[in-house]
Order: sequence, then C-alpha cells, then structure tokens
Amino acid sequence: SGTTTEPAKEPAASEQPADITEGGKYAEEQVYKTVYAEEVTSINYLTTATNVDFALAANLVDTLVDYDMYGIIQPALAESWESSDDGLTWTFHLRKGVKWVDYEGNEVAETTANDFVSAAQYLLDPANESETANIFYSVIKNAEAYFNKEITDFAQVGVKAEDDYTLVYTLKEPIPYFESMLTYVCFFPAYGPFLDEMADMFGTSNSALLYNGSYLLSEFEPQMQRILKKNPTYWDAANIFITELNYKYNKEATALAGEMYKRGEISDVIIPPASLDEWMKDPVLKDQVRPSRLGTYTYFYAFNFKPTFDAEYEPENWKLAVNNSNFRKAVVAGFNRIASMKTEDPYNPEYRIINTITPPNFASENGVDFTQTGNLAAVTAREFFNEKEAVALRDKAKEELTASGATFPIKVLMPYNTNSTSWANEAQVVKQQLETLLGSDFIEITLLPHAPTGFLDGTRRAGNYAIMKCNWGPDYADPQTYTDPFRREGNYNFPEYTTEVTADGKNFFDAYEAIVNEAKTEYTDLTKRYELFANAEAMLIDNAFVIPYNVSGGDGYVASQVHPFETPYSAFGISSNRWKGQRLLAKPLNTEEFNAAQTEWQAARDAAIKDAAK
Amino acid sequence: MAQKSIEEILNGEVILSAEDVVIKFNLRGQELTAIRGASLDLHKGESLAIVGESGSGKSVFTKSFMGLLDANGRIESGKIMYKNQDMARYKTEDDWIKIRGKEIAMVFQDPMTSLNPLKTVGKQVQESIELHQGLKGEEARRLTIEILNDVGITDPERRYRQYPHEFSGGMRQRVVIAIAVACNPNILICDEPTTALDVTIQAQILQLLKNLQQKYDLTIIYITHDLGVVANVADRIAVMYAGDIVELGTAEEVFFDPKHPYTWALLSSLPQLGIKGEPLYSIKGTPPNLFKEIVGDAFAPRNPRALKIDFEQRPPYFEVSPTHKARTWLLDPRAPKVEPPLMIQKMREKWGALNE
Amino acid sequence: MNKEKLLEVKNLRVEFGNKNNKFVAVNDVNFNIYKGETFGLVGESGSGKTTIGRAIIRINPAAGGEIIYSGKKISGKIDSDTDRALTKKIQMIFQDPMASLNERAKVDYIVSEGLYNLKNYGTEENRKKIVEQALLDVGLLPEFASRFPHEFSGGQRQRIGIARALVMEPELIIADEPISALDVSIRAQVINLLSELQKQKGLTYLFIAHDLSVVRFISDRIAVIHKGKIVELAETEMLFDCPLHPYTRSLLSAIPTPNPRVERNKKIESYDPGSSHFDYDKNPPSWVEIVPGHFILGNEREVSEYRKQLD
Amino acid sequence: MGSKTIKKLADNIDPSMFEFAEYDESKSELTGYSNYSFWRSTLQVFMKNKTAVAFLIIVAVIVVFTLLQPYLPNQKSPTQIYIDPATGLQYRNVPPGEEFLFGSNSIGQDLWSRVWSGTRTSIFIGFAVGLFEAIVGITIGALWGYVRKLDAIITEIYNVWDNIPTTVVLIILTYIMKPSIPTIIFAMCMTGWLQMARFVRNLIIIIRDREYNLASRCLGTPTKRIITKNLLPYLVSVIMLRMALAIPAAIGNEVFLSYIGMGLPLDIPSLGNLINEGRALMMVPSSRYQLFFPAAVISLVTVSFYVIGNVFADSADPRNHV
Amino acid sequence: MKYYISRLFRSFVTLIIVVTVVFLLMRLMPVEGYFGSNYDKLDEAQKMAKLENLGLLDPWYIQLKDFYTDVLKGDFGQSITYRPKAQISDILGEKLMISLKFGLASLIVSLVLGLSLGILMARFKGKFWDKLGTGYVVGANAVPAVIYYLLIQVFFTQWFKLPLLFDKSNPKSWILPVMCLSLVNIAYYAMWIRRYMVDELNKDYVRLARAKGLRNKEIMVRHVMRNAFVPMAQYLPASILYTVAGSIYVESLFSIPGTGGLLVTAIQRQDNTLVQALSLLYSSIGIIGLMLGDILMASFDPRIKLSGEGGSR
Ligand SMILES: Nc1ncnc2c1ncn2[C@@H]1O[C@H](COP(=O)(O)OP(=O)(O)OP(=O)(O)O)[C@@H](O)[C@H]1O
Ligand SMILES: Nc1ncnc2c1ncn2[C@@H]1O[C@H](COP(=O)(O)OP(=O)(O)OP(=O)(O)O)[C@@H](O)[C@H]1O
Ligand SMILES: [Mg+2]
Ligand SMILES: [Mg+2]
Repeated sequence: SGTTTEPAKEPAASEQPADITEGGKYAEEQVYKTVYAEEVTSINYLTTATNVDFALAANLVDTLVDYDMYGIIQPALAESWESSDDGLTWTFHLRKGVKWVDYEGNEVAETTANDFVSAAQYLLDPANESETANIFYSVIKNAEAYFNKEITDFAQVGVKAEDDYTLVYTLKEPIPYFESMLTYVCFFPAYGPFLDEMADMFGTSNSALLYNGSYLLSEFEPQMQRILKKNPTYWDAANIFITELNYKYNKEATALAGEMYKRGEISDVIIPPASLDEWMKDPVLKDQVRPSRLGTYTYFYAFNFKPTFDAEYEPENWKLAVNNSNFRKAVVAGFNRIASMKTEDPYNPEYRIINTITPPNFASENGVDFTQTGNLAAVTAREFFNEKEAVALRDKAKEELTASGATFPIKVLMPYNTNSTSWANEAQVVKQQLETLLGSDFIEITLLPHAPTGFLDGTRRAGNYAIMKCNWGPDYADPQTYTDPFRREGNYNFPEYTTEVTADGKNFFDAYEAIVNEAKTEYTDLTKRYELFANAEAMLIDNAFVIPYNVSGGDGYVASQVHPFETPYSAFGISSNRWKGQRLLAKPLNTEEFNAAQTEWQAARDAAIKDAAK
Repeated sequence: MAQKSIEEILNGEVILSAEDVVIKFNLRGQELTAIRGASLDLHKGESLAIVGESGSGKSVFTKSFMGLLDANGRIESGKIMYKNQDMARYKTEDDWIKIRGKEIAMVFQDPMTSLNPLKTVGKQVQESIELHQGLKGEEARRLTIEILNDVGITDPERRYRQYPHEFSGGMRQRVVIAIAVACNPNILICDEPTTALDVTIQAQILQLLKNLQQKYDLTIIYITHDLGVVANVADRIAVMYAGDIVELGTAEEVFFDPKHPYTWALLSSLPQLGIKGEPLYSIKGTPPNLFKEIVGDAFAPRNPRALKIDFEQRPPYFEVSPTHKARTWLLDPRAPKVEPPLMIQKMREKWGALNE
Repeated sequence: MNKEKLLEVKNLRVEFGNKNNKFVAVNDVNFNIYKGETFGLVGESGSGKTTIGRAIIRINPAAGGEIIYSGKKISGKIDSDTDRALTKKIQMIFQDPMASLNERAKVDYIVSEGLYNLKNYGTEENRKKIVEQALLDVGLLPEFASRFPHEFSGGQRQRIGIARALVMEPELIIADEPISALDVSIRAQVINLLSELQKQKGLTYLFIAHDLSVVRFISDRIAVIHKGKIVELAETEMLFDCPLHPYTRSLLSAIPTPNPRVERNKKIESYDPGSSHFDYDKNPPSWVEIVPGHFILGNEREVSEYRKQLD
Repeated sequence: MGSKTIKKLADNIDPSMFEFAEYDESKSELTGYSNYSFWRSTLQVFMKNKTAVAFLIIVAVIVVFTLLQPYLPNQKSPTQIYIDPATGLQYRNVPPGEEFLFGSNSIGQDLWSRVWSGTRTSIFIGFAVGLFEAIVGITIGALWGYVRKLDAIITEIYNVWDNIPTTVVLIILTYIMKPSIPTIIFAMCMTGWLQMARFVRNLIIIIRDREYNLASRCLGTPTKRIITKNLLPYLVSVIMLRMALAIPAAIGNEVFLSYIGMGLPLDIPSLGNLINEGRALMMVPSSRYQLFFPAAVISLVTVSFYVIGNVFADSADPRNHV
Repeated sequence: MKYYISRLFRSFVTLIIVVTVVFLLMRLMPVEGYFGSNYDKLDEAQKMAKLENLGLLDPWYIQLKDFYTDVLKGDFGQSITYRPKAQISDILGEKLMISLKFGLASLIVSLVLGLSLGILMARFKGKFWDKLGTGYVVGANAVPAVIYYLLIQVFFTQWFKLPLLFDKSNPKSWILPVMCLSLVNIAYYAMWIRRYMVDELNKDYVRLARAKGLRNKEIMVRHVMRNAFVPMAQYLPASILYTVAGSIYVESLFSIPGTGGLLVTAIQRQDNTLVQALSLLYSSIGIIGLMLGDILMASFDPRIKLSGEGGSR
C-alpha cells in the first residue's frame, strides 16, 4: 500500500522560547566559530561527493524531506507526498513561497518542482562530472540510460514537474528506502535558469550559487574563511537559532585549535588522541570534554582471498591459510580490538567497537534495530576476543595447514596509509598483539606503509594485502548498502575466490550470494528483507571473512558548545549536518552529561521509531 | 732647474725619524719579527729608495709610518718621530687620521686592484681632495681634473667619469698616484710603484713622480727591488735585509762604493754586469726564517765571506762617510781586509768609482 | 747557414673570442728557432708573447699559419702519437713560480707528473732515481721531494718548475717570463741554471721576457713584438747595437740601467705607431730580411730608410 | 751618529771571532723550512679550535652511541608498544623517568630508544645523501667545469632539472617507490646532487685555467688525473664543508618531507617523524618532552656538523697553516 | 640587446622542456588521485566521463598539444581537484598577491636587519657582535623551523597580545608571520654579507682608501658595503620574485591564504593544470629572476658586460 504523509504543522512562532538561553543553558551569543584544516573541494552540491562539502551544502539548500533529531522523516520543501501502490511512482506536493536568494539575500525566484527536474538534468549530463549521479540513476527510471546517452529525450527520465508545486519521481524498482535518499545531494533542487546562466561556473563561488536553505554563504574564500549567515527568508527561520557560522581555515588546526579554544576564540575543538591526557588531567578542561557522537562509517579488517602481493610475502601460502576457516577464526578470536582501539580512544575504547558491518541505529524495522535482527542478534551479543579459543583454533589450524602443505609462520601483509598517524599506530599495536598471542612462529605480520597517493589502487583494490582495515559508508538507508563491498567483483576482499564450502557442499560464497539476492528483491515484506540481510551479514562474520572493528567515532573527543543530540539525526544523507534547531551551549557537555544525554536520546528515539512504525 | 743637491737636502730638515723600530706580528700563536730595530732619518725633499729582497720588511717598515700595519702586527719598541710626535705611540684611528693622506700618502704596488672597481676614477681622486683640501663640489672637481692632467692622463674630463677597468695598467697607476698627490701630503711613499708595468710605462711613471716631486715639494720614499729604478730616482738608498737596514748612503755611495756583503751580492747579480756565456753571480740560499730569533748578522749563512763573529753578534753601524753607513763586521778595524767581490770591481771599471 | 731549424713559425695567427667578438692576439708572425740557441721574445705587456708560446705548446690553437717542429707540422689536428712525442719534446716553464705549481701535491709528484703520463720510467725505483737526479740537476736536495711547494722560496719553486720540465728530456723549452716574478737576488740563480742546463743537455729555449737586460744576457737572437706582430728580429748584439724599428728603439731606450749617473740623464725615445710609420694604408708593411739575420717589418719606403741607417 | 758608542760596546770581542767562517752552500738552501704534511697540519689547526673539537666529540659520541645503544643492557625496542602488566593498559605518555628515560609516546613506545634509533636512521640518511651528493655532484661538477665541450649540454640539463619543482620529483618518486629509507635517500639524492655539481663546477671554473693546470696540460696529463690531482685537492676544504652541511640539510629535508606527509613511515623512527609527531604536542605542556628530545638531538647534530664543517674547511686551507 | 634576445630564447626553450617534463611526470600519477574520497562508489561510466572531460583519455601527445594551445591563448585552464572548475588564474591571482605582500615585507625586514647584522659582524670581526651573530646564524639554521614557528606563535601572542591567526582587517596580525618569515633570512643575509664584506675588506682598494685617510666607518659606508652587495644583487630579483612562492610552514600556521605549499598540495591532489601552471610560473620566475639578477649586477658593477661571450659563468 502507498504511504501518505500529512502536511506537518507549521511551527508556531510562540513555540520559540522567549528566553533564548533557557535560563543560562544556552549561550547569549549564538555565533559559532571554528577552525578547520580540510577545505571544501567544491560547493557545487550537484557534483561533489565529499563529506565536508555535504556539510556545507546541507545548510544552504533544502531538500524535499528532512529528518528530525530522532531520525524520523519530516516534511521540508515537500509538505506532503504519496506513493503509488506498486511503489514505483512518488508524488510530492511542494511548499509554496520558498525563495531562491543570492548570497546577499536578494530574492531571485521561487523554488518550484521544475528546479528538481533542472537539477536532475544537470546531474545526468556526464560533462558535469557529478560524482553522485550514479546514486540517482540507480533508482530513477531511465536515468542511467540517459546518462549513458542511450536515450536523449529527458522527458523519458522518471522525474517530472506536473505543475509548479507537484513533483513526480518514477522508480526503476519499488525500493523501500526511496524516501531516505531524498536527503542526499543528488536530489537537491537547483534553479534552472540560473544553472543555464552559470553553466560551467555553477558552484565555483558563493555568487555562483542560489540559496533556499537555512543559511547563506555570505563569504567564501577558500583556504581562508567562510561565513554562513542566517537566511532571513528561510521558510523555517524560526527554528534557526545560530545566526552566524564562522569557519576559519588553518592548515595546522589540529595543533592550534586547542589553544584557540582555551583562549575562547572558537566554539569547539577536536582533541587529538595525543593531547587527550592533558585535557583529562586538568579538572577545568576535563569538564568540557566529551566523546563525539558515533557516525555511520564502519571499519572492518578484511581477509583477502585474492592475494596479488609480491612472492616475497608468499601469496600461495596465504591462499592456503586464508581458505582455512580455523586460521581465520583464530585471528578473529585472537584480535584484541580493545587494545588496538586504545590508540584512538584510550578512555573508552569499547564505545566505538562493533560486532557488525552495519552499524547500530542505522536501520530498523518494526522498532527492532537491524543489528538485533535474525542471526545478527547473536553476533552483536558475542564476545569476539577469547585468548583460549584463539590458541585452540590456532593449534587446529596449524595442524590442518601443515597437512595441506603450508609453511610457518604465515606471512601476513598488512598495509596502512602513511598519512594517518593513528592508523600507523594502530597497525603497530595489532601486529604486536596478534604476534604475541598467536606466536610469531605462527603468523608474521609485515606492515606495509603506503603513501596516500594512489593508496587504495596500490593496496586494497589491487589485492595487494593479506589482512587490511577497510571501511564502508552507506549510500541509502537500507541494510542492502552494506552488502556492496562483498559483492562479486567488488574490490574489497574478493570473497568470491574462496574455496570454502558450506555444510551442504556448496561453495560458500555462492550460498552467501543467494541469500543476498533474495533479500534484494524482497521489496514488500521488509521484515523478511531485513532478516535475510542480517543472516547474510552474520554468515560473513561468523565464518570470519571479515572482522568488524569499529564505527566511526566522528571526531573522537571534543570540547564543544554544540549539543550533540539536538542536531537532526539521519543514518544516511546530509540531514545530520544541518544546524537547524541547534543552539550553542553556555557550557560544553562533559562526558557524564554526554552519556546521560545519549541514553535519554536513545530512549526518545526508540519511542519515536515505535511511534512512526504504527 | 730648482733641484736641490744631495748636500743641501742632507743638511736640511729631518722630516721623519725612525729609531730602533721593532715590529712584530702574531701569526697563529707564533710571533714573527718583521722589523728588527731599523732606524732611518728622512730629510725633507729627498728621494729615498729602499731596496731589498722580498720579505725583507720594506713594506712593513713604511706602513708603520702611517699606522697601516695589519691588525695582527704591532710596533714593539722604538720611536717614529714626525712633527715632534712619536707616532709609535699612536693607538686610535683618530690619531692616525691626522697623518694619513694629509701628511703622508702612499702609492701601492698593484694598480690593478688598488682602485675600487665600482667607483668612477674621478670620484676616487676627488674623495682625497674633499678629505684633505677642504674643497667641495665643483671646485673639487676642477682640482681633480687638474690633478688627473698633472699625472699625465689625457682628456681628463672624460676620464673622470670612467671606471678603473676602462684604464690600462699604466693609467691606473697614474690614478693611484693622483689619489696620493691629491691629498697634498708632505711625504709620499711609493711601494713598488712600477713593478707591474712594462719598461716603457715604467719610465714614464718614474718621470712623472719626479716631476710631481718638484711641483708639490714632496719627500718620496721609493720601495723597489729593481736597481735600475733606484738608479733613476734615488738620492739616497737604504738596503734592507731581514727586517733591518744594512746599508744606507747616497745613491752614488751605494752603487759605487758598497760596503755590506748583501749589497755586493745584490749588485753583483745584475745581468747587466754578466758576461754572456758565463754564469751570473748569484746569492745562494734562502732568506732567514723570521719566526726564529736571528743571532748575529742575518745574512751570514748566505755570505761566503762571513766572519765567525757574524754568527754570534749583531754588527753595529759603521760609518763610512757622514752620509754612508753599513751594518757589517767587515768594517770593524779588527776584521780582515776584504776586497769587494770581483763583480763589484768590474762594475767600478765599467761605470767608474765613487768620486770620479 | 748551417744551423738546424728546430722550430719554424709561419704566418702564425691566434684569435680569441667567438665569431662576433673576435680579438686577434697574434697576427702573421714568422720566425725560426735553431737547435741549441736561445731565442728571446720581448715586447710590452699584452703584445702576444705568451700567446705565441702557448700556441707552440698547443694550449692556444692557431687560427692561421703553421708551426713546424723538426720538419713536421704540429699546429692543427695531430694524431695521438705525435701528440705524445711532442709533449715530451716541447716543454714550458711558467712565469709565476707561485701559481704554476700544484700546491696540494708533493714535489715528488709534481716532478714526476710527466713521467706518469708517458709511463716510460720503468720501475718505481727508477722513477725515484730520475726525480732525484732532476732535483740535483736544478740544485735542490733530493730530500725535498717529499715536501710541498709552499715550503720553498720563489727561486726554489722556479727550480722545481724547471725540474718538472727537465725530466721529460725535452729538446725545446718555452720559458715564459721565468724570472719576472722573482726577486733580483734570485733571478741570477735561475738564469744561471738555465744556461747551465742548455750547455749540458743541448737545450733550445724560447725565452720570453720583458726585462731586456736579462734577455740580452741570455739570448742569441731576439725578436721584438708589438701588438701581436713581430716588428724586428736580429741577433742580440746586432739588435742592441743598431735597433732599426722605432718601437725597438723606444724599448731599448727605456731599459733602466743600474747606474745613477747614466740613468739620471737618460732620454726615452717615444714610439707612436701613428706618426712613426709612413702611409701603411696604401703601402702595407712586409717582413723583410734587411741584412742576413736581421729582419724587420716595414714597407718599401721604411726599409730603404732603415737601410740608410745601417750604412 | 750613534756609531761611536756602538763601537765601544763592540770593543770587548775576542779577535779570533774576526776570522772567516766556513761556508756551506747547501746549508744556506736549507734555512728555515720544516717538515710539513697537509693533513697533519689540517688536523693540528682543527684541534686548536676548542669549540670545534667539543662538537666533534659530541658528534662522535652521538654516532657511536646510536650504534651501540641497542646492544646496551636494559634497552627497550623502539617499535614495541609497552603494556603495563598491572593494568593491562599501554604505557601512554609516561613522562621521562626510570622506566622510560625520555618518557613514552602516546601509544606506549619508548622514546629513549626511538630517539636513538631515529637519530641513527637520520644520520645514516644524512651520510648516505651527503656521500652520494659528493660523489655524483663532484664527478659531474668536475666534468662540467673542466671539460668545455660538456659545458653547454650539462648547463642545459641543469637548467631544466633545476627548474622542475623538487616536490614534483619527490612525490612522484615516493609514489613509484614505497616509503622507505632507500626511497627517501634516493629521492633526496635525485635532487640534491644538482646543487653540489653546480657548486663544484663554479669552483673548478675559477681554478681550471690557473697556471699549474696549464702546466699539467703541457705535460700531457689526462683530464681524469688533472681533476683528481690538480683540482679536487684544492676543493677539499669547501667540499668537506658542503658535505658536512649536507648531513644536517638532509635531516632538515627529512623533517620537511615528514611535514608534508612524504616522510618515512612511523614504524621506522627518524628524527623527522619524531619531530613531526611531537609537533602536535607543542601545545600540550606536559607532553612537550616528546618534542623536546628529538628537537634537542637534531639541533645538536646540526650545530655540530655546521661548526665542524666550517672549522674543518678553515683548517684545510693551507693559508691557515703556519 | 642581441644577447638578451638569444638568452630569452634559450630560457624559453628551457621553460618548455621543464613544463613538458612536469606535464609528463604528472601523467605518471595514478588515476585514483583525480577522484575524491568517493572513488570507491563511482561506477565505470562516471569515472570514464570524468577522465574524458579532463582529457586524460587522449594519448599524451594530444594532451600536450591541447595544453600548449590553451597556454598560448593565455588560458591556464581550470583546476580539476583543488577547486574543481575554478579558473587557475583566479585561484592564483589572489594567492600570489598575498604571498607577495608577506614576502616583500619579510624581505625588507630581513634585508634591513640581516644586512645591518652582517655589517656589524664584519665590522667587529672576531669580537662580541660577530660571535653573537654567528650564534644566531647557527641557531636559526639548526633548530627546525617547524618547531620555533609554533613557539613564536603561541608565546608571542600570549606575551604581546597579538592575534593568533592572520586577519585581513587587523594590521597587527602581520607582525608574527613576517617575523617568522624573516628569522632564517636575516641569518642568511647576515652570513653572506659578512662573508662578502670580510672578503672585500681584504682587498687592496680598502688599503688605499685607508691610506687616503678615510675612517673605517667611512670606508665601510662609501666603499665596502656597495661592493659587498654586488654578489648579493644577483640573487635579489629572484628572491623578490620567489616571495610569491610563499612559505608552507608560516602560511599554514597563521592561516595566510597564500601560495605556500600550494604546489605540494596541488601535486598531492593531482591537480594537473594547477601543477603545470605553477611550474610554469616558478620556472619563469627562476629564469627571469636570474636574468634580472644579472642585469642588476651589471648595473652595480661596471666591469660586468653581459653581452660578452657566455664564458665562465
Ligand atoms: N700581516 C702580517 N702577518 C704576518 N706576517 C706579516 C704580515 N705582513 C707582513 N708580514 C711578514 O713581514 C715580513 C716583511 O714583509 P714585507 O711585506 O714588509 O716585505 P717586503 O720587503 O715589502 O717584500 P715584497 O718585496 O715582497 O713586498 C715578511 O716576512 C712577511 O711575511
Ligand atoms: N684566453 C684569452 N682570451 C681572450 N684574450 C686573451 C686570452 N689570452 C690572452 N688574451 C689577449 O691576447 C693578448 C696577448 O696576450 P699575451 O698574454 O700573449 O700577452 P703577453 O705579451 O704575454 O703579455 P704579458 O707581458 O703581460 O704576459 C692580450 O691583449 C690579451 O688580453
Ligand atoms: Mg712589499
Ligand atoms: Mg705573458
């Protein structure tokens, strides 16, 4: 059945608190200041796929729908929408009177359904090099053919403005997660005539962009600063509390930000692991330090089934080892993730460690989080690190491997990127910890430092590793997205090369693939769909094809005036980058306050999800 | 010609008098005695030539009259009297500024490097004038051009604006002389003014100096080891060896009646005296090491006619005539009678003897 | 004349600089050097004396004319055998004893450098012996072999330079102002040594100098060079007795004599090429043997004038 | 004048002294010259400079110590991460003390052994680069300066090579090769020899036409020997200076490379990455020791080589030998 | 004149070779680098589209031809990864100006202080000032700049109440960066001017000037200083021009939006067009700087005639 969303209530002006500080909780001056080291590459939100760029674009241009602070979809530019029964056609009814303004706040035009069509057309022109076009054309009908120039009539593409305020998307397949995709940059609107006018120059400076979001990019000087000013014409201006966002570029921000924060020159600081102790030891500073919120990027150590490395590291021997499940399991059981995690977070290493590839709070069905679904529930509950078991498994593996002609120690090539200090540190810990536990006569880990230039091509994609830490982030809010790395011809760990067989004699990977495919085509029964995905993921983990490691911890520890749980929450898309609804605190949260707030938030979210599921 | 005779000069005023000057240098922790008690009276208006082999201290001795010793050198003892002041006592730059240029000027040996390559020739001469004759601007310029003209530089107006590298060696030497003369000094010290030049130019420069001497009433000290030059210009000759003046006399006396074995050797080795096909007379050996203390006569080791005493005790000056003295034990009445070497005798035959 | 011509220089021309900026340092120079004689070359600074010497020893290439040694052309391209032979036969002594010795090498190496190059000394012991002998020949003690040049006085250094040339057992030595950098008192040492060696070994010298009194003492014949051209060439005494060319005369008149009586009254003859010569534009000078053995540069009219003077 | 009085003084001399002394010609040749050896004098002059000797000792001690350090008793490994047995936690940021002489870093490695191991690496890199630069730079520079025919071509090569941004070369090299000690040495050499070659060339041009070289040419000395015997010995002092300076320069370069992320991987400690790591702690007073120790060593090494190089260059100049 | 033309021509050839070599070297870089962090998620079609647009799929000689055709038209193209689609000239324009301003400020400071210190050192050779100066020179070179820049930034801002970061509107924020930029250069200039002055002081003409009766101070001012400056003059234009290259350390620390480190970033980010434009710029600066240096030196020193044969230099 189709879904219909009621128009949201306009937030009444009276709902805004009279006292913005709410009795001293919030700061008087709602101006956010920070220093940053990583410059945005582009403000052309239709082409870029870089996280820093999203963070900026999210506040400049609004989307059809948006998430609230608990991750529930809310109307935004679309006041209401419905889908057809076959789930292929989605119709959106747009809010009237939303203005496009330039960076100085001058009105240019009204935002209409046509702007979504224009944006799509721009996106699907290969000449514009959009890096997110594929996300768009993976779901919208005929979009891929248009992109590949197989059809030339744009009218055939599944995006249409029925009138100025009615937008219709036609999908390829009745995917259940389409709404979640709408907060992604490829579904952003852009004013057509302006796009045409700017052509190549669109999004190359703040004057080559129009704004209908909560902020205007009033100053944009790359490698120097950018200033965002509240957009007075924003349709939901009442919920924008921070009036100015001031970003100052500094390449040495990691070194300087702490000092600047202490001098009160900036609103927040990311505390590098190396100086964390210093902050924690100082009672005044400690009271301002808290962990940052978890993200959705996940990290896992992958076993490579298609080793291509130099003979010096014995790829043939590795093939024998990696296809031995006891060997892999011995490594899993012997891997003390907490020990290595301490290189990044010495105070609360467990916080970010996960047992799954799909992170918690990413997707849920019927109020049950995906990580608690099907066989994955057991995986989530399990303790991986077990010295005794590891030793036992090792002995078994050794026996089996000796029989199959492997030589010891098994050489394990483990690359890391030299531009990341924490990775280098972690790699050293992992090496030492595993070799100590399993014995260096059993495995010998060789760390392979690789320059950042061409890193992935030189290591993971080329199969030039034995075990390596990899990561993956979602493309839409559905568990399917986390199966991508392990598909055939995916260039992560090449599981299709495994020689392992299941109990019933089938090739292990074929068996896995069958489940995934079944799940993928299950569009209607989401409970079943989720369970199938969960079982597939559990299969990979249980058989030690990958070792789930951690979920990205945002920025580690921070001291910040920003309240981490007042921001919009979304597992995917750019909503969580929005400043909407946020206020700067008078005093930053400390860790206890953070934990309390998190618990509170989790409860509220669970309730909200249950609520929404009804 | 208003040229004074030797007698007139020697009876005239003593303008500068050095007495028992000892000059030492510190060199990397060692001490080098460059001048070992040399004395000299300089008479107003005379031309005195100092001859001697390289390293004998000619330059050091005369530089000490202007306070131009290198930083590692010092006057250990002795007096240098000028206008009733003992310049050996001078310490500060301020003391010397009153002497340098104004009273005593110097012409250096190497015309190629003695001029600042980046300043026009005119400016460099004019600098002297402004410094010592109190003239400025156009006046100074006019005088500069006049002096350039005096030293025989044709077309001085144009030359004024040229740089040293546009001048030939001879011309540069003239400029250096012009600079010295422009200071309007009483005494001019010419340290090897012509060594770097070829004979024709050399002759011109010497003539020039002689003319200037008359025009400006200069007292000139010539330092050279070319006896031909000496013969041309000198009224008196001082022969130096190893930091000491070993013989001093009028030009005639030294050329025609030399007394010191070193002077003999020096004159004997002149190729003009040689007979083709026969070896020239030559001084064997090398000069003494000035780092070591020299006992007796410094020339003794190279002197075939050295007396035993020469290795023991330093000879005093013996007066040959009121104007002629020499430091050699051979003049001591107790010494055996030694005839000057053959060459000297031959020379007398050829050019005549003293008082001829 | 029955003297053997060792070296013939014919119409030699030497140029410096590149095409656009050519400078002719030596132009149309002719002379012969006979075996066993000392040939003097005098002239003012920059007149091209050194350049001629260097052209003969092949440091400066000849731009025109030829140089013939023992009947063999040695200018221009020559094969490596001839090159080796010539290296041995023609040697040079340099003006500045300070600058011409490698300060960072021991005397032993300096003297044997040529031997190493020719590799003709047989055993190492033999080489030592040769060096020893060479040092003795120039009046130095053999033990000096292990010392460095800067420990020697100027005269001693120049003798090392001579020893270096001698070990090659050359036939012709080009002595480029070998004494002008030396002190009067040691000049004689070197001059004596050179004549001594000439007698002993039958050497031939090209003796370059600007000190005419020395040249007169040592040379058999003298060539006077002015601005890259030889203006007069004659046997020494003939040249000093009756110099013909105005430049030679002015040069001779300027020689300082160590005799105050003479010197004070001396008159210098000045030489001004502009006024001394007759219509060179129309009537260019040529190299004429005015009496046997006495050559002079002049045009017909001048030559007849000179003839008159001779008579 | 004063001669009368002098005569009196001289009166009491034994008349036998007024006889001719024996004259020995060869003795007069010998006067005043001593035995001399270039290197001995160089050493003597060098040794007279107290400061230089002090720095030489420092460098020697540092070099010897870095080599010996791993073999001394109770040394920790520079890459091992130390775990507190009591808590099972890594010894993170332990200030200098008994357990860790120079303290530990943020993941529990021993800074003492890291600093020495890093010094060893960096000095090795410095030496290797210095040596390579010297060999290649001198060879090419000498040919460039002495052999006229090669001048134009090498000059053009130089112009091109000199104008290609070093960073381009460095980054492309590190891309083609793995980040490792040989890579970094190779990368630095690729760009470093150029300056040396040019420097040598300019020096050689100054002295190539000196008379003693003409003399050698007249003696038929082949180019190779002229370069090795006549030219290079004159350059030894300046070349030594350059080489001495090449070592600190290479270390400084390594710091820069680490700074732009092209340096050695962290598991190969070097002064460059130690400093770069420590830099982040500049603002953390209690951890500044992590920067201080490597910085102190690097400064000491640099100053030492600088002073030694300069003093050595002075002492190798025979003008300064008496 | 002829000399300059032929020299310009040769420089031009060099320039072309340099840029071509850089161009080719950049093509050696892995394709991955042209894409952002999102590389993993792009499909083949997208990758090809991008490479196609960048012209990277053409054979190298076509790419080279296109590049030169554009350059001849005065078009340095658009940045590809650093700031996609932005005109190179726009990116560089501002950055060059700001680095130039800082560079010149620091150059002036370093010249004034460096030369004064150097002169002081030469004047009192072997005395206190000389020793102090030498200590400074050694120190400035020995301690890694990365370290003391940070120290200066942190402590000087505390002590003198100066802003931490550069701020266009606050003139005070110039002080520390200029100071950091100058520290090493002061040492450098002091060292060289001292050395040249000491060399000059040993020359004969100084002796003559002294004999003339000039005071030491006057000799310094009227004769030695200018002469000692000649060898430095050669490098001056290049130093001025090179100020536009900025300093990676200082600009990073003080948030100065200049060109410091731009080349490094551009190479690491594989922004080919930017790298090419920068190498063209820097090589031209190098070559022109050298030429201007020669001209300047010739104008200081009348002996130097550039038009002569290339001879010994
Ligand atoms: N600055 C100095 N330091 C050390 N020794 C010096 C210094 N100046 C001169 N001497 C020494 O003093 C001695 C005399 O030198 P001086 O220059 O006076 O000789 P000279 O007779 O002028 O020789 P020349 O004819 O070569 O000019 C020499 O042995 C020289 O080495
Ligand atoms: N390498 C060279 N390049 C250009 N010109 C040169 C070169 N060598 C010599 N000359 C010029 O050739 C002319 C003759 O020089 P040469 O050295 O032969 O003169 P010289 O008679 O030996 O003079 P001196 O008596 O000063 O040694 C001079 O004008 C000189 O400037
Ligand atoms: Mg002298
Ligand atoms: Mg010559």
